[in-house]
Amino acid sequence: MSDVTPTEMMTVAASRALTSKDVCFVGIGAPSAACNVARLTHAPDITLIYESGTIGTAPDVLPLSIGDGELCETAVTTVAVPEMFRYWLQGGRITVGFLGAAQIDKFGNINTTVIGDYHQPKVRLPGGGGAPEIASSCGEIYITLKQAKRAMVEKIDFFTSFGHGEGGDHRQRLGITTKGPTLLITDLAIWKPDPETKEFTVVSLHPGVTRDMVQETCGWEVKFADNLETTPAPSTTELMTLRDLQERTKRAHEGGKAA
Amino acid sequence: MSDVTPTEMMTVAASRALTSKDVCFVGIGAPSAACNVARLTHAPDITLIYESGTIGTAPDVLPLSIGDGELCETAVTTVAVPEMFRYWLQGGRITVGFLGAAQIDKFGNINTTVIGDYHQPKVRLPGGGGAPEIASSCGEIYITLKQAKRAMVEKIDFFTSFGHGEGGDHRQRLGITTKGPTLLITDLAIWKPDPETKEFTVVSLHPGVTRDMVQETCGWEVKFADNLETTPAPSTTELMTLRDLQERTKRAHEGGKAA
Amino acid sequence: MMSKFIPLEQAVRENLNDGDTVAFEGFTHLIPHAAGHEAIRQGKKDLTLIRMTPDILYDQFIGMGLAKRVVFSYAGNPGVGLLRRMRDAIENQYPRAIETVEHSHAAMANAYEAGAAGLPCAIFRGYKGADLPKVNPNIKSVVCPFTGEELAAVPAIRPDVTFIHAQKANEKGDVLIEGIVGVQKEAALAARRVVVTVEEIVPDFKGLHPNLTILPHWTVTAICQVRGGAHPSYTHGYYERDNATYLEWDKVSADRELFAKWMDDNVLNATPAVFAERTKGL
Amino acid sequence: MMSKFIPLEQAVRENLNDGDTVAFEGFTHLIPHAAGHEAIRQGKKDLTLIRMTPDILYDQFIGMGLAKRVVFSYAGNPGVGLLRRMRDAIENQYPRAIETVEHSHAAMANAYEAGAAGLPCAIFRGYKGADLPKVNPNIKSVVCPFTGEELAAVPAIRPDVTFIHAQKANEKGDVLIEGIVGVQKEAALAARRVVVTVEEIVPDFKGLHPNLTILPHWTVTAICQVRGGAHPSYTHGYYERDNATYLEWDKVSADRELFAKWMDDNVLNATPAVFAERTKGL
Repeated sequence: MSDVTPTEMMTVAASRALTSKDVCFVGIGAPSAACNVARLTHAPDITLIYESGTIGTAPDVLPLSIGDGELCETAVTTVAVPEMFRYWLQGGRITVGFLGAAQIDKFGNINTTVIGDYHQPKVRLPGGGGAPEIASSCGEIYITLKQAKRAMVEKIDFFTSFGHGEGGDHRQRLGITTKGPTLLITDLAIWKPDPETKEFTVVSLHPGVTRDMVQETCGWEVKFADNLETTPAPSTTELMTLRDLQERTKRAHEGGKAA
Repeated sequence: MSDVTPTEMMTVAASRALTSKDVCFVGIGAPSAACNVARLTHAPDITLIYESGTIGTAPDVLPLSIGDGELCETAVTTVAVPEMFRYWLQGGRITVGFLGAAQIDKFGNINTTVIGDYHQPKVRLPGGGGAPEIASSCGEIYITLKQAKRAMVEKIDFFTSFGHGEGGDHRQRLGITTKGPTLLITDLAIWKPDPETKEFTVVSLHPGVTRDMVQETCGWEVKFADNLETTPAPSTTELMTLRDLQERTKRAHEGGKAA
Repeated sequence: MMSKFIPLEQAVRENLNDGDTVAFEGFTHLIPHAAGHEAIRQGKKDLTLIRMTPDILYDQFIGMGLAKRVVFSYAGNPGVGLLRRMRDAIENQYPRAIETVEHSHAAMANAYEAGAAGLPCAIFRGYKGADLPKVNPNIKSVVCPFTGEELAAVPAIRPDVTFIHAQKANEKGDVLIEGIVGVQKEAALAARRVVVTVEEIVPDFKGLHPNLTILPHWTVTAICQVRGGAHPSYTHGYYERDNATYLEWDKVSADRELFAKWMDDNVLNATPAVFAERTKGL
Repeated sequence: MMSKFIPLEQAVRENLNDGDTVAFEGFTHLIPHAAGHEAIRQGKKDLTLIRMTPDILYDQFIGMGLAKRVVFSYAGNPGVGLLRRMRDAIENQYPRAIETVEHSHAAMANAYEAGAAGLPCAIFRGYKGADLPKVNPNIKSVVCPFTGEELAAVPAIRPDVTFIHAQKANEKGDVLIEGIVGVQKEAALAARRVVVTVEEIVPDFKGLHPNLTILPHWTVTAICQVRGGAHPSYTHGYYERDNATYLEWDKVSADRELFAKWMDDNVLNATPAVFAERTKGL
């Protein structure tokens, strides 16, 4: 399918990382689309959890917020928010936390708080929400974002959530026992951390993407794996599932008040 | 009514201490009977809470345990036990905690744990259950027990729950901000703590009871108030309400398995 | 403390004072917009606003210059983007400077829970490697006396008053919340005073499930019936989230004058009664 | 971890080992008697038994000499009196000595909650002036870093395995509990393995309330259908508490030989199937 957009490729590639055995804490936006495409294709038994307290939800359209009514209506159960963060996230029951990012560095540290100084910010971003503890309590973290030099930077302005810190065993040194970021899916490539340094390394380029295109949209010097692969293009099923989902979603969100 | 038993007098006297404004944490046994007689007579809007998580319950028969099904069926709401102890008891929402006792001293300290040494007990009693925190978190504590020298002792074997300690301002010295025991209702008399020493003092004798009868069944030297009163005898309504309740209860508990 | 069924105007006037610490809670679902608008109309000011997700309601308070301090964990328009009035206040001190006290969701949820539980603080496993503890002096730590593990600690949240929206009250004044219950029970039980707007008042809750989230009447200060009172948030079982309005807010809030006019038209010159109209057909 | 629908005999054999720390929880309601009897029949021994209210089920374990240690907060036959087998063990080391670790209800509830929340300890305002901290070294304290208040601290409860009884499972293995919910959700989520006996297995939970207490299938190790499996405790919506049996226990447990015979007749030579019979007509 020649008309696949980079964002669609990103979302489909991200969806493939998930399995029916996963219990996934879902962030809004690209993560939510990827998780639901996975659920609607190869991972029908995946458990999707949104921080509003909905556990095992199966929405027909993507929620605009993390607390849309359909998440509750289709959930196995809905719990209070303190319970969500205590029993389910902190309790170590989530296998994958799926995060987006405004700024990220090569070690998977994320900033969604401020651009510039915290007290005198150039841009005040929304902040972390659940991310600081999602990043430390989930078994592992998948990150998805569109590549851009201002988004993929050598040094982030604020550690909203901790990835691999300065790399190596920095997580262990802080007493964190979970794996942290193990996968980065952008609109151009799939990245995995180097086993030793923990620096994100490109392991697969999406179809039609060159090394230069990846480097030109990334603020640090990109490392590529020796056995660099090409990401399989979205299958018809994957693409149709994603597009149908987004079309349903668009209709639902723009509907608003009935005429 | 000449055929009133001392236990009936005790229960009715205890019920009179409660009002429709009270939110009462109810212990099983005599406290439960008193609280429900109050609800069925002069305090219809009293909120009764049992530690099983039932809030605002109105059982038709007295529960045998603190978790009988009828408590839940007639409750305004039922919450989990951790919530009960965190939001409702520790949260400071209970006006009156109503406790029974195996052993009590003149300062309202209660033992329901052991007779003898803790590690080599002569008699192992059930223990505190909710009492240690009921005693410190409720606005005030009412205690009810039948008088006996082995029950009302100079020195209790174990502080299951703290009353006024050594008396005076001992509660404040431990950082406890609630009033503690403010009322002791026995089968012979009504006792209140001396404003200064906090020693329980007899303020009212039940009909037909003498000072000697109180002293003979108490292990410490009893103090009597200057203006000692006589407890009004149970009214017909009070007595009939209590007896009907106990009759219904007896039938319900002995029923067990249907023939 | 018996519940009082009173008009929203009176409930806000009697229970919210200038300078108060106040939570208008609701986690996407059941956000008490009508109560917030009434507070804005009454010009309650110098407020410390507490809310996990300040959302467009606090964007409105901040844009009107009524907030002194905001305690929060996610200052976005959920699924849409930034809160532009809040940004303007933080970046340009317009219309006034505001103080921010920023936490993670886990911290806020635990802090409300501790407030409801009557504790002075909450402990949890959080903020590992994150920068917030460097900029928020209210994030400290305690050491587990059994394992030696260092745990994050935050002070309990204890609002002067909490406003929430709920599905139903019964005639005794008990309040029922269902669906996505969020942190409203905790926010209510943590507060000195609690004002609840409800969609409807029913005779009793007979036949309902024993484990529903209910605030007994003696925990609630005032109850005000306001149909549609959560709009553009939603009330499970009554009307859906008006996502189009959330998307529209991104444009309204981007411009100071457009914002001012919108507030004039939709808040300052409106009444709680308009909410019923706004939710018709949703 | 997918749920497994297996016979109770197999679930106990596979999930409970000699020497384990185990909780059979249920707060008056939903006490998993059938599961406990199966464990007794299989002679599982040297157990550390955890339970807020040991009740007659743990009296039976203790009387059979299977308990090494009991962690508890109220060791009575609720509303009836003492646990006579437990007394005999503590006072006379019959049939063996047991170690006791005694708490208050608040401490146990908080410790289960901390276990479910993955924390190493719980803090609460408790034990003020009480003697238990003098005899239980597992009661310590922490100081609130904001107010300086000293709070009680207890270690989280983390059983090797928790057994609970519930109303229903669906075919995916999700489990539903309603009525007096007690600490079972916390006891289950705090444990490494979870075995649930249920009254019935239904196709799905469609149409049920969204906020019911449910353990998703991936939190449950094994599910066993045992009708009447809580008797003489009760299952809300299925059968009532058999208070007469609780009263009778006071006599049975008062005598060592009567107890032994009762256990022979009603436990050792019985099967889980007898529970359905025992609850007929209740």
